[in-house]
Amino acid sequence: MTEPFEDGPPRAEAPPSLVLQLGSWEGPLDLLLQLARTQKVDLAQISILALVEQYLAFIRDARALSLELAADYLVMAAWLAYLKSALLLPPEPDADPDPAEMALKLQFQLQRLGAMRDAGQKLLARPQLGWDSFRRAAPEGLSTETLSRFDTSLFDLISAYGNIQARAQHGVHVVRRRPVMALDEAIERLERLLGASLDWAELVRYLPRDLADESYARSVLASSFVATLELVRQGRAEVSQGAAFAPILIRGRA
Amino acid sequence: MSDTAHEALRALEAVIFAAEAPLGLGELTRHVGERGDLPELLRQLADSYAPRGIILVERGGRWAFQTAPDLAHHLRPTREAVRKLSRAAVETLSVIAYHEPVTRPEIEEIRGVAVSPGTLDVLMEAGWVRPAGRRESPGRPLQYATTPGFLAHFNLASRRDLPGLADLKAAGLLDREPPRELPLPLGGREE
Amino acid sequence: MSDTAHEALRALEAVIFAAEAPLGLGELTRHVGERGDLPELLRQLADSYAPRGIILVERGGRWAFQTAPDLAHHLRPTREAVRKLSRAAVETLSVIAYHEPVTRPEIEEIRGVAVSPGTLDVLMEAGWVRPAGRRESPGRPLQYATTPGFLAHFNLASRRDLPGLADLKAAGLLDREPPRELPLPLGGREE
Repeated sequence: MTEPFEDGPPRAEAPPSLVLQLGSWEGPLDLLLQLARTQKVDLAQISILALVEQYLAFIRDARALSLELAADYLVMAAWLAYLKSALLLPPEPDADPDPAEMALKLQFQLQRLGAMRDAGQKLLARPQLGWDSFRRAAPEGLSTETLSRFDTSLFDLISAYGNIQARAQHGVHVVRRRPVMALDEAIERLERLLGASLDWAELVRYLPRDLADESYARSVLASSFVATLELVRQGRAEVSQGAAFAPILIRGRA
Repeated sequence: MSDTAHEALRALEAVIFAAEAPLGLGELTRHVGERGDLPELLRQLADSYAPRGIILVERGGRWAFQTAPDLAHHLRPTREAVRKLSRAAVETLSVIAYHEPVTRPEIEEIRGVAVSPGTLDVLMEAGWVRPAGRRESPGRPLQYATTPGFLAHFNLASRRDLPGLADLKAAGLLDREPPRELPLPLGGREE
Repeated sequence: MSDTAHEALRALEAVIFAAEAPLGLGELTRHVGERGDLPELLRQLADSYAPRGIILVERGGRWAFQTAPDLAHHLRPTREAVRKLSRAAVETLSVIAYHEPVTRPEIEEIRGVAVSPGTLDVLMEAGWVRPAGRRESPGRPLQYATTPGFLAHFNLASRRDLPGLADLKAAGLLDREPPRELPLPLGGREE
């Protein structure tokens, strides 16, 4: 073995005796519980003083190795150091909080966490549905069919009919027919008359004469003018006007 | 029964029970292993379930549990629910009762609003209205009329027992203002 | 056994068999009607199934058929169906099950670390934990409790069957309040 690096790069010296596995603890209470369990006694009989010593030693070693410790580990260490000194001092009757009581409470918390951890393992050890026992994969399912029964009285029926009739009486509104010449009619009429004449002529010459109803005469004029524009658009007529308000002249196109 | 046969039956019933679909002999063997005369075991299992509410059945060489057919009414019990007819439905019913046989366009003309498709369905579901042939007029529209169930429900001996318009007027049912909450027939569609 | 009792048992087993989820006494009565002493009938039915490969079980006051646990090797799917729960999730689940209803700060106090966001989600997604109303105390914190699905999954007839529950209770380890307010500096974050 002359090659210095044959077995890989040189390693740092192994840490003394304590194996530090920071990151595998879920917080200081978890670490305390693991340390307590190394005492191999019932958690109810645990020596809090010994446990505090272990925790403080652990923290000391971690710091000696320059391992980064989360703040809460250090807070716990400070608190436990205080508890330790309080426990070692001769008992003081008026101490508040009472260190013995604080130790008991820490013990209670460790016991409780330990109990929950064990309970979780016992739960997982139970036969589980979908692994140890199985339900039906495709049950038909249950349902309740609802039959409807309609509850309507004869009074409901006849008063509904009364309402309809009442509505009809109140609500009749007849729009009186107004005398108009529809656009379709005007186009059809103008087209027929223009077909025979290729000479310019005034639009009014093509309108029906002797219209007694004034409003109908206006409708006829308006519809015929629009009909003229439509025929021009279709290329079947030409329209001309010399000046504003001058007579409108039209003629057909072959 | 021998212990092995008993264990084979237990395995079979568990496998058939938990399966997603009926299982054939091949699949059963794959799950429970070689257990001797499988068809005979399945026959025994079916016999042991015969008097129960769950039975083991064979369908085309595949086995499955199902509920006994005579118990179906427990799985789908019926419950009666009292429902109110909508005003549109009551009005439509009254128009049919007074004018039958009547077509849908006629109902709409009399009511002044369109009849939505659901309305006639509800009346037919209630058993009060039936289709009554087609009118021999352009488009041959379907006509509607009331049923004997309608007369029975409203305690009418015949449609002639319905109060006439004069009776309605005398009873004050024609002069009443329409109910305040009556929706305006905007756009012509009901509700 | 009388014919009526026999018919009641048949109806019960058919209804429980066809149901999509375990059924409580109310649902059972709605489907099979009034049949006298329903709990006693269910006990008889469970007894008659006890030696079979299918058993009738009570889970949190609800009844269901499932396969006998000792037959799992015939049924177990080849793929790993049970997802591994993290240690934090298992512990949180047991804290909730043994202390319910319990608030998140209480869970954190018992475990000595904050509950990371994923943990409760996973338990609720599995259908084992549900929010269970707010505690009437300052801040009205939300409480959590287990579901019937939790009891069903772990094959527990009721919360009384939680492993070691009586001992923990006797030792005072399930008391909501520790003997007195504890000035322990906790509050780390779980991994």
